[in-house]
Amino acid sequence: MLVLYYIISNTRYNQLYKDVVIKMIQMFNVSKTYEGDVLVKALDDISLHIKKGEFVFIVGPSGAGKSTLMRLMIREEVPSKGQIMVEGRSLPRLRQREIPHYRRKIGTVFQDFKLLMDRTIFENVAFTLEAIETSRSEIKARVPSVLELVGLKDKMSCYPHQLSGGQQQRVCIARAIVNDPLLIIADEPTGNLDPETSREIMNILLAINKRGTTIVTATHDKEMVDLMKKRVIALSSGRIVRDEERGGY
Amino acid sequence: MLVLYYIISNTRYNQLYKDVVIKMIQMFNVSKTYEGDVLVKALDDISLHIKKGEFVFIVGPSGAGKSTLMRLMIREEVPSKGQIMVEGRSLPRLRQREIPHYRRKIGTVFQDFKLLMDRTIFENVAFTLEAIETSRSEIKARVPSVLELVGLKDKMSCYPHQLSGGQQQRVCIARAIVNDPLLIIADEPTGNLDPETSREIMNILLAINKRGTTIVTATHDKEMVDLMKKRVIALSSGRIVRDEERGGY
Amino acid sequence: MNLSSIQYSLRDALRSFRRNKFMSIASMATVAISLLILGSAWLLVLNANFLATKMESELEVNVYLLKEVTREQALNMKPEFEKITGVAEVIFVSKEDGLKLLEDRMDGEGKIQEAMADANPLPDRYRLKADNADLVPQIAKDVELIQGVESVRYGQGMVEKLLSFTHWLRTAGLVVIFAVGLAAVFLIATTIRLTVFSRRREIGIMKLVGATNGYIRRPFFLEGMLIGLTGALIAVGCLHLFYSQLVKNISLTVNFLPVLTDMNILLNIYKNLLLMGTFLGAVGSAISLRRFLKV
Amino acid sequence: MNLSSIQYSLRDALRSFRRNKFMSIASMATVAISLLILGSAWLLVLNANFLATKMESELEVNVYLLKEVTREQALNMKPEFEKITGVAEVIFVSKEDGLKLLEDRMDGEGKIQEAMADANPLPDRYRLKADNADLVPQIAKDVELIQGVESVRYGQGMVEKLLSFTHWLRTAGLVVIFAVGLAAVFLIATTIRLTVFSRRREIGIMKLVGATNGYIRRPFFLEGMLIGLTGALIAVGCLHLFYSQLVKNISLTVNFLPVLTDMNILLNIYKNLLLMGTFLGAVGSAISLRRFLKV
Ligand SMILES: Nc1ncnc2c1ncn2[C@@H]1O[C@H](COP(=O)(O)OP(=O)(O)OP(=O)(O)O)[C@@H](O)[C@H]1O
Ligand SMILES: Nc1ncnc2c1ncn2[C@@H]1O[C@H](COP(=O)(O)OP(=O)(O)OP(=O)(O)O)[C@@H](O)[C@H]1O
Ligand SMILES: [Mg+2]
Ligand SMILES: [Mg+2]
Repeated sequence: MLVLYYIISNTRYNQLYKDVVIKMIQMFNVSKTYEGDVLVKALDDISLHIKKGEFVFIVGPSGAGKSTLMRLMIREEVPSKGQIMVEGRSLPRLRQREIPHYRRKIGTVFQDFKLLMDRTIFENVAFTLEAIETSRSEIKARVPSVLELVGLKDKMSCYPHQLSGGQQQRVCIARAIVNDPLLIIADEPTGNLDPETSREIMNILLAINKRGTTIVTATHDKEMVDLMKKRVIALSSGRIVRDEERGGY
Repeated sequence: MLVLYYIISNTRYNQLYKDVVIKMIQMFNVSKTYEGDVLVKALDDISLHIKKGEFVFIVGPSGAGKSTLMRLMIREEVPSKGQIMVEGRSLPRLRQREIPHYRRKIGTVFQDFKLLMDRTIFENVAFTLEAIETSRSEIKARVPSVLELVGLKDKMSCYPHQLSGGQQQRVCIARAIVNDPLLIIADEPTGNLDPETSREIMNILLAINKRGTTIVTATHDKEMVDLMKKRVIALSSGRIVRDEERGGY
Repeated sequence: MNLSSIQYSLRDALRSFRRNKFMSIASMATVAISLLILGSAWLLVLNANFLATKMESELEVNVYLLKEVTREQALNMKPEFEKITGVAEVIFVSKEDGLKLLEDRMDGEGKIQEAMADANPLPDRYRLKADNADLVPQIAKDVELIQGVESVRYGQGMVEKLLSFTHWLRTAGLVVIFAVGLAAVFLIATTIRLTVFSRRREIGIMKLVGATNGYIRRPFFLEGMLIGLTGALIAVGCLHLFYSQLVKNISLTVNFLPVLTDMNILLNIYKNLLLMGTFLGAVGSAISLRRFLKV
Repeated sequence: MNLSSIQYSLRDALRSFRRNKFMSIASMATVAISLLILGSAWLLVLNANFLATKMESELEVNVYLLKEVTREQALNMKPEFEKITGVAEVIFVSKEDGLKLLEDRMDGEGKIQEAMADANPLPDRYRLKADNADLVPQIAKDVELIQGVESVRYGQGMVEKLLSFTHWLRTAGLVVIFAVGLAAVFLIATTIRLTVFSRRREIGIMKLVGATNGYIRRPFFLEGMLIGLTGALIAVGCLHLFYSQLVKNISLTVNFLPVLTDMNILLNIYKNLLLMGTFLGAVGSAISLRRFLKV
């Protein structure tokens, strides 16, 4: 946990503590339709508000629209209808060149990991830091400590294809938290992990959340959701069917 | 379930019923070391026997060697040491040209799905059937029925990237069961599925197993394992730490 | 391999062509351009050869007879020249004709014919044409032995130069065709390998779900063939267009320049280009696959 | 963009080159071969031009003087010819020299000099060389107006043919260079695009984790540059080797054939090839990236 302290002890967070009630994510009547041979209405008239510092689970059956919701939040997609704001800024209106800067403030765990296959684990995690021009020495300090946190310090010089599924997922988690984001979007971060490791990962997210970072997690892990007693938003066929503070799966 | 009947009602299975005690998979002191910058001992002196018609869960923490074990069974890898036999034939001794024919008798669900990205769902599932020269009409009958079984009949003409994570996983399951294999190797087949869908998939596997197919599944789903009361082999750091008939996670 | 499996392969090949459109078109264009370059080089070399042959065909041996030989004797010598191996044509030029030709050749430098009408210093002569320019020096030697011949001229020096040039040109032409052909093969093979390489993941998956090498290879083979053939067709089409434009242009501006227009030779080049494209596409694909089939 | 970011880009470029070795080497080889073809075509065209110029430089105007002009008057006319625009050199050929030259030219057809020693039918003449072959017909016209000139010969007909041929050759050379250049650009650009295309997945991921377009583009740009430059260096190396071999070969077998050996011209070609390779590699990468950066 000392390591965590190192990563997260950032003045930004102390400040955030004070205005934790401020809105982080706001969605107003958002719909998302994928065009194609058949139109797929992945999200249908979603409105929700997530406050700064919240920890939110998104649950729902396969194909309910959880990943789509998250793709909207990192502006990988834009809504077909409706408005989505993060920290008061409209995402659909973000200009092309502002998008990378927006995404840097978010840590994302992708459902399919999205690791760079021709880079080692170290390089994968370091990539985000390099992109924001972190100094070499800081990268050399930070990356190993996050990798230790997710239990992969000894795999640092491996390539993704040399890792097990769960190890790849943990690399993805390490990459998401390494640059100290304001918001973490994690799409099934424990899908490939055993219950023990899952719990460790959740504890890490919890610790980060305690320091003020907003966390939105899609998950199928019933046990975990029931245990954590956090806000749960349930989707089904693209609609919100349940939104409970301190809910269960 | 009518559909299932259609898929599985095969005389081969009736025959198998009689000699169900015969060994399906035998591993003798198998070790697997991945060469590279650092040697990784993924499996260490594994001996196990799986009988025809058994349903086996492989459990263990992330990186324990579950996927490696399965890769040996489909002869994606050969053991560094030891012998592995399936239906009495030595896999390491299989000649290059026999391998495809061996693999056709196995249905595999890969942890990372391994779908063909430039083919539709229908074409992905049909691929295995086409490779064994199934007639067009039979393919046209079988593929939609398996896809219906996994709840994806309406996504038949989509490409993998147009599907959610769980949907892709179900395509992979459909592909594994479509050609009526003798042995199903499923590497975390429900990692991206919600509990409800997971249960459905497990029921399908169970039904296939009831008709005589041997099933080996790696999983992290504690609840499922506890519920099913099947044989459980627990791995840790490449060694078998537990092997129980009717065990729990 | 039965009918349905061939049908599957064909369908897969066409499907893959459509779905990997960028790759397919890129490699098709590479095939087209490489073969176009090869075809152009080929035509250039053939035309250079053609020109060389034309130049050689204008070589001849001039045989000057002794002054003592009477006109009748001179005319009777013709069969002797015709007997010499390699002689294709024998033309008699009387000294009167010779003087006229000389004056024409001198083109206004003076009225030689008039001035020397009575004292014609020229001898009678024969002009011999050879079957093959290389034989000219030998013919000259043979002619020297004939009685009544005073001297033999065939542009000594110049002819050797010309012959060594045409020989050099032919060798250089072969080298060029060979080198450009190699380059074209390499370019096409590399592109085909790149397109196969970029699909190695798919190939690995196919193997893992039980497809035989043959089954995987066949659509690639067919697709490669399709790409190669289409690329070659485009190349041949463009080449034919360009070349006929060129021929037309030459006939309008420098019509004295001999150009190859023999349709059979052209068709032969086109046929070879088509074969080459198809073969390289198909076999290139099949060979490139090999390293990815070992899963 | 600060120092560390440039360092990162350089390191990434080198790393990617190493780790995507097959792709990198394939595209490097394509660059090399394309530029080699272009370079060869270029040298061929330049040499053809050089030959044409050489042939043109041998053109001259023969000016025959009237019989009535005395030797002294004849010699005094020289400045008049030198005044004419385009005349580079003026040489006087007396009728005695003319007769000797004629006999030499006739090469054994008879002892003209002896036969016509007293009745030399030739006039005195001047040979004029032109600055530029194209001016020859004009010079001939100007000369005709000068008093004492009987007639002017410069190989009428032949010269026009030669000039139209050399003009045609120069145009055709430009067309060839342009076409082969275009083909080379296309081949290189396509290969670079293929290599970038095959890494589109990586590019998408980089965007999703917050890299700016510039940050992603820079290593690709540098890698493209590296590939282009290395490929071009190989091409130039081979080209220089081949060409010097060729020059040596020509000097041994057909040494009368004029070849371009001016090092400055060669260096200029090499420089252009290097620039082209580097530019195409770098800019090709950057442009090919564009469509994948829109995530
Ligand atoms: N790019 C796309 N094109 C077309 N349809 C899509 C695309 N992406 C997703 N879909 C469809 O949108 C719906 C919602 O997908 P989404 O990925 O959001 O589901 P999910 O809730 O994340 O499911 P899972 O739990 O299986 O990951 C699905 O029906 C899916 O098929
Ligand atoms: N190709 C490879 N090269 C080197 N090491 C490898 C390779 N594949 C797997 N490993 C290593 O072997 C060990 C076992 O991996 P394996 O994939 O079998 O784990 P697993 O039990 O399937 O884990 P998970 O539950 O995370 O999927 C891991 O430490 C992994 O890093
Ligand atoms: Mg999802
Ligand atoms: Mg695994």
